[in-house]
Amino acid sequence: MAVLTEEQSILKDMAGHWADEQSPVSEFRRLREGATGLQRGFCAETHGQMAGMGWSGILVPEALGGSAFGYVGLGLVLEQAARTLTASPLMVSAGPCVSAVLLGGNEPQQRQWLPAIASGELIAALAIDEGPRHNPTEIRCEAVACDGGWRLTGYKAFVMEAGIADLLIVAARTKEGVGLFVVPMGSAGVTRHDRYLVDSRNCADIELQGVLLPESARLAQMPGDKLLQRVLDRARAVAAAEMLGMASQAFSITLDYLKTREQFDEIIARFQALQHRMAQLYSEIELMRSAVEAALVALDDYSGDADDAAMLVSMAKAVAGDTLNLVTREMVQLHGGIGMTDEHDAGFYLKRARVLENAWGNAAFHRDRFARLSGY
Amino acid sequence: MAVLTEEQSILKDMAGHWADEQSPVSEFRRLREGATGLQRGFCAETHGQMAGMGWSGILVPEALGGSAFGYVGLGLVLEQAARTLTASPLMVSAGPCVSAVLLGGNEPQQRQWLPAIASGELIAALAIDEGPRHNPTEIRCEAVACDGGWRLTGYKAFVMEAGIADLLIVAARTKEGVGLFVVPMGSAGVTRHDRYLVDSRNCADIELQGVLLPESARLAQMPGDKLLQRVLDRARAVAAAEMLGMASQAFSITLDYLKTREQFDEIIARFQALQHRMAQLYSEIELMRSAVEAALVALDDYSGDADDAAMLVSMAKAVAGDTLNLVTREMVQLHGGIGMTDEHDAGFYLKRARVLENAWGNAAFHRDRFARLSGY
Amino acid sequence: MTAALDEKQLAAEEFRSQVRQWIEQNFPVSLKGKGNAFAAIEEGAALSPEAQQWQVAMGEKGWGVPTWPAEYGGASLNRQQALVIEEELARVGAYNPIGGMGVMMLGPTLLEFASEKQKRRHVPPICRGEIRWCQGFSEPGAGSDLAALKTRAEDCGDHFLVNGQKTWTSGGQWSDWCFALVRTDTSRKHEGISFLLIDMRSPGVEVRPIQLISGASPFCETFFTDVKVPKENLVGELNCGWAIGKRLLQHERTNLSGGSRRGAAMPSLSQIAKHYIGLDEGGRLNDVDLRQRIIRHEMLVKSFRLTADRVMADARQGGVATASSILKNVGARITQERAELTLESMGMKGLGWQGEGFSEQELAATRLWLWGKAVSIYGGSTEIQNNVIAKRILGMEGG
Amino acid sequence: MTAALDEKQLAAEEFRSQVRQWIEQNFPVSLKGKGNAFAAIEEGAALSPEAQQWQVAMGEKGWGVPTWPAEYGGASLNRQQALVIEEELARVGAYNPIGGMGVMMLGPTLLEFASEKQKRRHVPPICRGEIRWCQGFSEPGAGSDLAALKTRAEDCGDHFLVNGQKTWTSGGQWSDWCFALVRTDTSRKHEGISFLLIDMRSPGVEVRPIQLISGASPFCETFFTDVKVPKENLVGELNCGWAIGKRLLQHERTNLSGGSRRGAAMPSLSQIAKHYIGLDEGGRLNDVDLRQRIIRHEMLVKSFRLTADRVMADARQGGVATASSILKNVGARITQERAELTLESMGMKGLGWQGEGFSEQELAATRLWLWGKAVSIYGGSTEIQNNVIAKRILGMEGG
Repeated sequence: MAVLTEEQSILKDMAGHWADEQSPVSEFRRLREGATGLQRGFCAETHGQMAGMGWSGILVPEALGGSAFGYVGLGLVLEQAARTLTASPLMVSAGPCVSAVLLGGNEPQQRQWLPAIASGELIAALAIDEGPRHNPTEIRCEAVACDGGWRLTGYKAFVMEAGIADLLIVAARTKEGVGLFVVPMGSAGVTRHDRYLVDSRNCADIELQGVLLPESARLAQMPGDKLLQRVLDRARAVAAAEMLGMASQAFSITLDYLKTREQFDEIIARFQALQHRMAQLYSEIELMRSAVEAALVALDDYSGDADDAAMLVSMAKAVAGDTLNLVTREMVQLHGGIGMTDEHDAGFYLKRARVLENAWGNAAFHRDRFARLSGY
Repeated sequence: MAVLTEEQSILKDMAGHWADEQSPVSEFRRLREGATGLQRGFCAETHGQMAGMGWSGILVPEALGGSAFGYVGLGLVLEQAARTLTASPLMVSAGPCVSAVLLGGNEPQQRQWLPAIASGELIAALAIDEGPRHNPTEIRCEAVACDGGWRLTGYKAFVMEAGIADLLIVAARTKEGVGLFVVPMGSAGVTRHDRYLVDSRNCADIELQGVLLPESARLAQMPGDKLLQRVLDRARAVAAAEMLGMASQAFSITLDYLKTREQFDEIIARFQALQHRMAQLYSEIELMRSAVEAALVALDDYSGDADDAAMLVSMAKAVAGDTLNLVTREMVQLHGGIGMTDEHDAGFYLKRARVLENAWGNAAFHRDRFARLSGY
Repeated sequence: MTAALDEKQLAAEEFRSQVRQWIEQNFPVSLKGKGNAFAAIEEGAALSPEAQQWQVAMGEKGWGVPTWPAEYGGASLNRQQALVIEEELARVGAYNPIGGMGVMMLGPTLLEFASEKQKRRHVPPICRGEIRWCQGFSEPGAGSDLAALKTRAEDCGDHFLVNGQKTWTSGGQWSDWCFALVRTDTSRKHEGISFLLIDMRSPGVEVRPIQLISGASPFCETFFTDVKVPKENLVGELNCGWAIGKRLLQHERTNLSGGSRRGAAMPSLSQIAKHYIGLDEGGRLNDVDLRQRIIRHEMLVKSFRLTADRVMADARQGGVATASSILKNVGARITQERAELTLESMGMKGLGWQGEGFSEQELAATRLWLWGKAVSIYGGSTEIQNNVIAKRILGMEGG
Repeated sequence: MTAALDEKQLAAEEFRSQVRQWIEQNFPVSLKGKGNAFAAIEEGAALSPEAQQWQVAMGEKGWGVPTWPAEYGGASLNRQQALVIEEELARVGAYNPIGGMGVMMLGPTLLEFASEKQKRRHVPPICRGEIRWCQGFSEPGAGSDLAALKTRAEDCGDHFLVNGQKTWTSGGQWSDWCFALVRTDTSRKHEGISFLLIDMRSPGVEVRPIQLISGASPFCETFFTDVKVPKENLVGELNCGWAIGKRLLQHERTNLSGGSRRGAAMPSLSQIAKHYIGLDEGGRLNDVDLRQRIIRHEMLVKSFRLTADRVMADARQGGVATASSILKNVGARITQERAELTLESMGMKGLGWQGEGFSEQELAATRLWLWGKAVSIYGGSTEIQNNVIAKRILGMEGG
């Protein structure tokens, strides 16, 4: 982080200590053996602790029960928590779901939802995509106006944390474009289908069969597609922060291993070919850090020049995707056989990495978007 | 080369010995200081020697004064000659220009041109592109039928060996598509403009201002575009053979240097980071060799399944381009400072490499073509 | 000469039709299309009666290892004939049921180094697919640096007493025998190693499967505690096992590189990508970034196959065997690149672990992706192969 | 606190308007837009009268090196103020005429290590751009392994007698002075090196330009034959020159990495590519393969600039100086990648050597491409920087 304010430094240290002490990777391993089905990859206690420290309300204004630390603040916490693969829904609930209500909700809507999300009482999930590949320009889920309210019909696929969410932010096509709707999970017509992904985290598909919602369910303060794009950019930047935490930790673990493993009567960290690979990897992670931090800063500074922030976000997600992909591959390779075993943590980083790489657009998607925004 | 026939082995050895003895890189260096303008990069004596050994007629049938050794044979000779950067027009004259007359010419046309090209008496050049980037689908040079003959008007850019060519094979648009025409350099209306490229080899632009040609100038045995594509593929495969010779020689020179250069009281070939880079480079060159040889074999076996040969050629040119690019960059880098000096040969390989990479489609062009031919 | 050629051709055609006929008579149609790459990973499962029958038939014919000497259970055929068998099997969707480490590694090694008695005892069951062999080379402290192995084999007169721990014993839990490198002299490194055949049912052998990140457990840790191994199970001279082991690893590398034929039946990467992504109006894959990387990959695959063919042709003429290091590395790179690109094409569908919502192929893709991370590690890691290339082929000594 | 802030802001605005006014009054308009990167390579040319005048004006003001102490010819300004000057110069297309090795490398080193007398003598002319310095470090046998240098400086009482050969002396042919590393003790490697200032007009100094592959000759071989150098020209203690030299190289690396500002005026790579290639109907560059590589490159450039800013901000707070190795390597990679991609965009037009048919920019692109191959070699090659990163930052000792 370029230069942190004192408050940010404290936040970061706190999150780092907490992750090391309360949420080491062994916690995730334990969780993986435990909760199944729609509860998979969720630990109420961990969630409670994180909410207790105010992290579920980092984006929420103080007046609504949050701490208003902004995207840089949220990024710091999630980066630290992701270092140890903390399984927490905050990446979506406290991130883009809060953003959606903040950017698209009027005052009553904000008062209705944000305090409960900030306290951790409600968990929200973001339901945009309808297939295995990110494609926000092809939303087929439909919202039809009826009786002073809305009727939603459609299918949402691979919704992270949807199994344990109380609330969904759903993208649906209206006559005017694509709108975002707040859908309580208990609404009639909502069905969940468990998705067991390689990262053993929480994920589900959502079926919406004529779900009836009041007019107040619609977040309409910003015109349709625009709101969707803004919310997605926030989802991407926050995911990139988690990816940064994972990449730097995967690198550290690998570096430590190289310094202890002996072959040919020598610590293998002494082999020049490995030294040069690690040096390059280190440089890549430094570049990744700069890209991710710049995106978070741009979102905090956001004042209308949306394309500029959008470009930085696409760059961050693309660079984060490529770098994390490389780091996790090298992590397994440089560990050799032990890295292939389930007993070792390397596999966890590898598996979770690919899910985050895919979330809300992979590197290829964001390279294309970056170029389009640049006019080529 | 997979398995050579005895004749091919002899041809290869002969070319290799000749290049080492009669045409070492120092000959090219000497030539660079000498001939200028339209004569740049041409040595009549070298050309005479090569023609004397029958290499200008390798593709030509025996009945017409050639040796009919095919593309594999021509590739073997040019690979060896290119190892030492022999400046010779045979890559175009004895390659695709002969192909054009062979594939597109009727018997009288073949008798008219091939014996003279085979003997080295006539040098031919291939004039297809009209701008700095390969673009065979946009030929604007026009051929209009008139008085039982043709009238050509247009501009051809960066025609290799055109400065010293006696004959041009020109692609021009007719009513039926794109045709190939044999244009003697002395024809009225033909003007040459010298192009001084980084490789110090022969190159010129050609202006065609209402050049009048007899009907017999048109190579019409194969319909227009098809002939052009076939001829281009032969130009590409033969260029790839030269690139193969350059890459393997650049690699050898570098390997030898690493085995003699000392730093930190050690032969730098002993540094593991360099060892691994050289190992990878070596593997890349092996793959390149397979790709190039397969394309040449496919052209010799050519029996109608043109797409298959076309795919192998595009693959060869793409792989050759990428590999030679990498090898020449590594050549300079691994030589360190000395590789940056004009006194050293590394720069020659680097400069010539980029010209050949660009010739008749760079790697990007051929990747695209390969995929289109594969249906994606 | 033309006459001789014609005769040769006639004989070849005759041979092909015999093979075709035999396969038609013996291959159970129900097995058509079985025996893919993934099944090879999970070898634990018992054979169906049809599969059993097919194995016996091929074993009796010696066609599982057609080029091996007939006296030891092969068919003494030449390479061209072996290729004909391969082609005819592929033609009807049949597979070669004789495989495993015995065929790929131990058999050729025994034929080269073992005594007549050892060959007669151990090679025929390999040819019939009756005995499963596993490899006891790696140890926790001896991976890339294999010669650092510590498992002791103490000379006790008529037998060796083996103590120690091996790891990455492939298929240890379902193997009958193990070929192992053991230490018979602690005073020297490479020159203190012997090559020993160990019956896995001997008292004191204990096997613990290792669970991999892919969820499968194709490898084991194997513990030897006072295991008695008869002296007759020593292959080659005492303390001369290193050379035998190295030679065996060369066979492993050649096999691991995937050769040129395997996987020909798999859909191409571009087909998979087209299925999941579709084409744009211009006829290009609707993800140009991925498309360009797929093109590079498909060119790499094609160049690799051509190179493998070239190496094989060279080898027939006595060319460099060290090319196996290049093939091993490029083969590993291709396997892993293909898996990553497949996953990327499938999006979230390529990341399923189990349960509904994923096709069998999709779930298999995920597992293969994870499993594939091993191919650049086992059989001599990519790093080790690079050392070999640099030192043995390029002569960059030292380091 | 708010009041203090306001006051600070007022002072800053006042400063900016003074700077702006002074530049307007002193910068010759005819020089607008001059002083680009390529000119810096060919420093041999004589200055025009306007350029001379501008140099004198900036030199007197001390604004060429605004943060250096005023007593030695700088302006004792802080970084914010220096940035203001930079910005105001850029605003009107003016350049900083004070540069070269004296400013980039020797000045900071002298300020840190030299005696008061040496500083008073050598720093002010650097600030005024009066003296051109060259670097005498590398030797034919001492490139990456710089400490292997052999040029002897023999102690002869009141002077050293210097004998030996340096190479890669940048701008040796048009330099007035040379800062050199010389051997003053042959019995030890690093501890036998001293840092010496040598007047290039001394008898016995001979300079031979080295022609590079780009055609330019910005470097020389420099031969020293019985050159007398007064003892007062020794910087630091005898045999303690290695630490000084290393420190100087750190300044070099930081400068060579290109920093975040330079090159901002150059057209972006995507603009160049658009000019030569155009867009397709979908609005994408009409060469998707190249497009995807350009995107990666532009992201790399942006990430690099952000990283350079971050490192600078860190450094202000006393962060790691070793980051310079990362910046040096990534900066070199960017320079070379940009040059290659520029050439590829231009097709054959990017491969012109001279003569008609090429624009000035096209010919410059070719030369810059060739010249750029040096940036990963000089100032500590990429390989050496990787060693530094691995050992000093990552603690992977040994090897």
